[in-house]
Amino acid sequence: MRAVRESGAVPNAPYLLEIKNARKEFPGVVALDDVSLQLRRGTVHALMGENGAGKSTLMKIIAGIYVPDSGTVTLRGVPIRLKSPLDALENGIAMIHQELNLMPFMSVAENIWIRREPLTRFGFVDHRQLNRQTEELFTRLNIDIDPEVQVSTLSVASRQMVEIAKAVSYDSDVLIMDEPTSALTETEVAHLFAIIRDLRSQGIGIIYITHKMNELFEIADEFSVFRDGRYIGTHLSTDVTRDEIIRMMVGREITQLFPKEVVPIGEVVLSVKDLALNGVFSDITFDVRAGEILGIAGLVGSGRSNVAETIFGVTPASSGTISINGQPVDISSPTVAIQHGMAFITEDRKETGCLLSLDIQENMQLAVLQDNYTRFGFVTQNKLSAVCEEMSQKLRVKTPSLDERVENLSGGNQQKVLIGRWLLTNPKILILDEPTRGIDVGAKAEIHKLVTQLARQGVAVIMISSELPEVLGMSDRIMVMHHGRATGILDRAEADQVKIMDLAAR
Amino acid sequence: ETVGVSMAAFDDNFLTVLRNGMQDYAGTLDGVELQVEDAQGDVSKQMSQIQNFIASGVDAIIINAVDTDATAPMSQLAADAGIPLVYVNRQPVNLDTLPEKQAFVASNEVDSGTLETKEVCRLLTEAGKTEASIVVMMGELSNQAARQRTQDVHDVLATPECSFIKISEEQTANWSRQQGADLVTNWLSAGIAFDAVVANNDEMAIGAIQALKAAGIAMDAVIVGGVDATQDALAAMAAGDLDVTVFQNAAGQGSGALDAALALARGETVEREVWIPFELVTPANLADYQSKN
Amino acid sequence: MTTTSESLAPPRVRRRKLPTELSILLVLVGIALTFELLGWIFVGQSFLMNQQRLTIMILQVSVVGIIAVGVTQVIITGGIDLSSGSVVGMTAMIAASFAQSADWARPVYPALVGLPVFIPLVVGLAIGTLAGVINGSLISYTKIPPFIATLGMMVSARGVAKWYTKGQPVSGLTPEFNFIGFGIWPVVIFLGVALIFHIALRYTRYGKFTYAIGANPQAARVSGINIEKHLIKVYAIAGMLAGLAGLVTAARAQTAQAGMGVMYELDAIAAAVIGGTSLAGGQGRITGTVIGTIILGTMTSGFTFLRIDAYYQEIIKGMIIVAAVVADQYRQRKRKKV
Amino acid sequence: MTTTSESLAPPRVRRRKLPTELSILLVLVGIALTFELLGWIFVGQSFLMNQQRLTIMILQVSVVGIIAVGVTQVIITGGIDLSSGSVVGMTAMIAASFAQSADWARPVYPALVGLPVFIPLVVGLAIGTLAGVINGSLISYTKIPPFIATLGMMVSARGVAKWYTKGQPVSGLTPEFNFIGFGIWPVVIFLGVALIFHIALRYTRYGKFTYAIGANPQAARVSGINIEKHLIKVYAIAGMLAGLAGLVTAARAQTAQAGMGVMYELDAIAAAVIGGTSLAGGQGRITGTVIGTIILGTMTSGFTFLRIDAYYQEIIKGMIIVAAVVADQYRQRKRKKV
Ligand SMILES: Nc1ncnc2c1ncn2[C@@H]1O[C@H](COP(=O)(O)OP(=O)(O)OP(=O)(O)O)[C@@H](O)[C@H]1O
Ligand SMILES: Nc1ncnc2c1ncn2[C@@H]1O[C@H](COP(=O)(O)OP(=O)(O)OP(=O)(O)O)[C@@H](O)[C@H]1O
Ligand SMILES: [Mg+2]
Ligand SMILES: [Mg+2]
Repeated sequence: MRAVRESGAVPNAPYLLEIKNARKEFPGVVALDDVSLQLRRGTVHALMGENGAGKSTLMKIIAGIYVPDSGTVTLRGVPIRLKSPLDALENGIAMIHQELNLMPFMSVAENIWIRREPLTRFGFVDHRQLNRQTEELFTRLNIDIDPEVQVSTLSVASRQMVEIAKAVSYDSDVLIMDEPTSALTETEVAHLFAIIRDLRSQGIGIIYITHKMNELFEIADEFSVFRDGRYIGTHLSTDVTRDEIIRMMVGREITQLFPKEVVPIGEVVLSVKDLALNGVFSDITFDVRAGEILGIAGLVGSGRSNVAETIFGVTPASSGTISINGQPVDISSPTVAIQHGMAFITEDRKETGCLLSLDIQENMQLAVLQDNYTRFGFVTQNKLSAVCEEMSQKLRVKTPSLDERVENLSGGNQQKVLIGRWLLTNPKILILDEPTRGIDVGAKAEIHKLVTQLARQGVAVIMISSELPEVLGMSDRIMVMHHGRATGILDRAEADQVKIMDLAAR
Repeated sequence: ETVGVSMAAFDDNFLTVLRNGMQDYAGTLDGVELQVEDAQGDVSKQMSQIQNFIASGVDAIIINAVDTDATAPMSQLAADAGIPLVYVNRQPVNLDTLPEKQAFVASNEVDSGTLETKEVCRLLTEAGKTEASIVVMMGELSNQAARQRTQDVHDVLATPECSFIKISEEQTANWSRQQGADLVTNWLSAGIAFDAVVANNDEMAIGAIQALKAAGIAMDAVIVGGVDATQDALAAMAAGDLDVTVFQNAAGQGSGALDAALALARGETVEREVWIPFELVTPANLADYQSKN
Repeated sequence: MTTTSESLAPPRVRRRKLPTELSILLVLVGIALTFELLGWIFVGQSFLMNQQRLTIMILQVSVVGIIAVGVTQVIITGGIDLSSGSVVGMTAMIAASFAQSADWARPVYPALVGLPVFIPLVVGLAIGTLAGVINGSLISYTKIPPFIATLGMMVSARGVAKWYTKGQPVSGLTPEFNFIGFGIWPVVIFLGVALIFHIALRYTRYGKFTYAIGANPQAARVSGINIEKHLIKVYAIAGMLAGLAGLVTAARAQTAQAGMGVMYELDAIAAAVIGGTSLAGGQGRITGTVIGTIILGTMTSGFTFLRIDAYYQEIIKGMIIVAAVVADQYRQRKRKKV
Repeated sequence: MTTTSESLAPPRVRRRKLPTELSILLVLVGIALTFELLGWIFVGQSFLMNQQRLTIMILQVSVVGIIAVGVTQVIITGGIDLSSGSVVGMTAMIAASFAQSADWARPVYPALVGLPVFIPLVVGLAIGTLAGVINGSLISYTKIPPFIATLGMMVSARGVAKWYTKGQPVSGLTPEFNFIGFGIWPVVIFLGVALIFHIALRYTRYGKFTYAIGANPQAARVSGINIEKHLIKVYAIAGMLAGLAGLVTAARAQTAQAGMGVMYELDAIAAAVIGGTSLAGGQGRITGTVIGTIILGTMTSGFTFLRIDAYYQEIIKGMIIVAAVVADQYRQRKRKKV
């Protein structure tokens, strides 16, 4: 079922894919308003825009997931009407979704080739061939993941790589990548870029969504900017500076991206000694002081998230001690951690963060219901509404109202809601695991400013990030991990990319 | 006239015959309309059905009680609304204190199990046994008839002439043929030997027969007894498999109840208790019953 | 957002959304009006203009309704409670055995007759709660699926009900005990319980935690909620309400029987789901459940009213349950997000 | 961004995992050995060394097993099928009415007696399939929860079963028809069906789609799977198997009754869940379901063998169901990742 013709127009295509005057409305939100976009063969076209600008929505239209309220899609000069993802796939359009979309209890190979499994003569799935062709694909893409393991056992980054491999395996003409690098560290990003360059040279058109400026300059040929569901403009990426793009995106200047302030460092607040979790990590020792930001860097799967989870009591340690203000404490569950003034923004917002079926306020107030905001078990609704409203204004959550279900928010805005949840607790110790994942530049600056402010107020901060510039820009000290061990702790003054990568690969 | 009927259950073979007897009879009467409801074995549902009947303004109500201990509030509801009420088949606990315009039509459950067990006892005696063991298959434990019929077995075996019989097993198969068959197979596999099967109803007795046959046991070696004289049971008896069953005149109860209800609705007086006797069925008198239930 | 540099997010309009129950309420109204219309056509009577019928419509489902209030909370946490019907039978039997009057011939405990009415009431609620605590503890601490834990309780509790008096009904209850099942008392209890838990779910921390656990248990745990403890609470409440339902059932029938409450769990779950509670957890409201319950009652009364043959009643009932939810879904259909 | 050919994931360990069914198989063995032991102590007999008992242990649950094979597939898609027990009753009634022998006194269709045996068989399978297709279509196209769609079918199909002959049983079936319920045929049918769908689930696209939809419907959809069409297939198969179960039940009892199959759906779901199928969807295997089914059968036989009082049987059965799953869970417990 190749491109369904809508009219008798003669294919005479300067563009591989063209969207004209697309409009999409959700109840209460105009996600896209009169948007157009052109994609050429053999180019990487980046989409830029704040959280909620409508990028994902537009891509979902192209991938056959949403039907636009109005507007046309033209593929290879032929107007087409995509009614389902299958339509899109059969027309040579594949997409990597912003949120991971894998079947957790199936193997990597089964996930990649679902619906296209090789069959034996008798119509049964040929598992040997299935695994073989996955190996081949992985070899081509230089990915090292066992095709036979269940996806549920993979780390987020590995899952992201599986998604990438799956999208590539369709051998499509148009490949859409919606923030494919938000869960990746620099090594994999470099790796992904190698893949992209290869695909580009084969004449494939790639639409690439990212919030990371440096990626734009590195990989994109041209880019389009969106703001509030409207199309702002398209430029060659060699023509503009980063500040100009930011201005196009947010409609105002953003002064400083990593507004690190030197603040007086206080007493040791959190002290971790010989912390270990059987078979996952061991020998983790570090201190964090009031006002200090401790960055944790490392490759994917190096165990950074596990350390954070253990400190917060999600997976209690098998040995070692955690002390707060000099007192050894037994953090046996998150409840205990919260009682000791900790807050923890987890890395996987879908799995451990959002209450998707509930509204923004219900999500934001969750961690503070334990204490201040209840009387005789009754929730003091007005007080809570006020603080949640204030927090979401501060974080620039883009939504018509706090009654909106979190499910309907764009990814970045969901992240902001989660950050808001934990900032409301007024923590003494703040643990951030990939806090700016999927967040636009404006909001990122905002979050960095907030973190700095908190540090100034004497909060001890632990920040895990796969974005080296962020770790370097924000941290007072950086702990680097490799295979479940700390390979070194660097001071702000001595740290740079090379040293970190060196320790991370050791 | 409209008569509301609440049956304890629709998927019970015996009650189906009763219900159909009542409906067929109503068909022969001019201007009598029946509204038959299925209480699905639920007391509360039955009470609600009565209230729904009252709200719809029926002329009389016939109840086949799910729980015979729960009839007092039902009588109360009907009496308050001034609507005549007839209990059928199952004896209400408040029989002696039934309000005006209420009656009871049934057979006496004490007889059913007694007739069955006595006949089994007679057959065993006739076979010259001086010691015999039987297995008892009970209906649903929460059901009054199951308890009464089981009690009857015990009572008969307590009499001197039948005291040579011992009960080796007593289990429930929930009135069901399938469960009956499985139960007997489980017994046989446990090496339990018995001379007779005394079942609370025919369905379980047929299940027992099927299991015995499947195990290769000759049917003249074991006496099997049931209650109800359903078509399937009579066929089994004709085939020489079932030895005893007890005929309960279902259709007679049904029409009797309807007559009583209509009479009460017309302001006539009716006996408070109308008894329709149980009758023992054996291969000897089988022919008399084959066209009945 | 053209120029101003300091423009924050656009001003919020606190949209007062129409409650989702509205749509299922419309379904209820639709069903009732259909009966009304058919009534005039076929029976020549009004369906609704009948005090007695309006009462029985709710009265006959109030026991299911009481259970459904508890079951709704369990479902909101993402669980299920199959044991409620059996717990009704079990508590009815046990509580009734402490409520027998002195002049009954064969009491279960001859030494314990004519006790003050609060004793059977407390016993009933305690037994229900205990069953719930067992359910909740199994689910919380052994991590077995709620389906299995409550299925086990369903089978065992029914066994206890039958074993308790070897299947004999427990009758001859004191008038004080029977009073709670008298007249429209069951309706009052049902609506009272619904009101209490409506408030609890919407305005208390208990409610917020219940929704949070259902929406995303992992997130709830990371946010400091003690899921284990909370689940035990929720199942305990569901058990207590099933116990209460057992008391009301026994009082209404003035006897307790081991078979009481069979299949009520399904009716209760159906009422909750018809009322908009999602079996996936995280969504649902007591008001919806109340409406769902009344839909079930309206159907039963409507069938008798229209003198629909019992054989057809079930067939039609199944269809209406489906149609009600389809209609509701259709009205609520938002543009679907993949 | 130094090197490119850096290995990304941690070094892989090729773990050949033991199948998860192993743990539930151990539970089955444990239960059987317990009965064996108790047998020697209290009855002075072996529980297992008895051909007849081993047969009945499976025979008595083979109908539930046939249903459970279909229900397992439904549950893997993340759905549920409450209608299977009622569909058993409905198909038993209707199919049996085409299987009556010429010498039966009161056949349902006097003109249609002594038909060749394939007619009732085809009728039975067709009716079951039809019920399944209706379930699946409702779920796919109206988006109502599977619980409601199949609950509606459960109520309606039972209604049809009762209405079909106004509650009269359908007896006097031809010997050819009865043959499929004779001896260990039900066991053969059960295990045959299990084998077929074990292969279908593991080695065909049908199976992959079934797991994919249950594991993550969004992912399945964006991968181009037509979820609607596939769900209809799965429910149709479940319906067909329920129809087959109805045929076997009627043949085994040599009669059809409207009340056949009541509560079988719960036993079937229990068998699947005990066997490791997750109600959340995406996980489960037919082998596990077969073991789960046999656990149920072993229990029933074991109770009779040990001569446990009927009143205690249910109480204990509930506890064993829970204990079996707890034991399984305990053995399988992996480090929990929040
Ligand atoms: N299913 C939906 N229902 C209601 N509103 C929606 C839905 N999907 C998206 N929206 C809204 O549409 C707008 C655009 O969302 P979209 O996901 O396209 O943003 P985005 O540009 O991809 O943002 P991000 O960078 O955060 O991923 C947002 O305001 C979002 O809240
Ligand atoms: N519960 C668990 N049991 C066993 N292994 C686990 C568990 N959780 C994580 N792991 C493994 O431990 C390693 C470290 O994972 P972790 O998520 O902490 O890494 P990370 O450095 O944060 O990387 P990422 O960027 O993927 O989050 C990974 O290989 C992961 O597969
Ligand atoms: Mg997006
Ligand atoms: Mg991590």
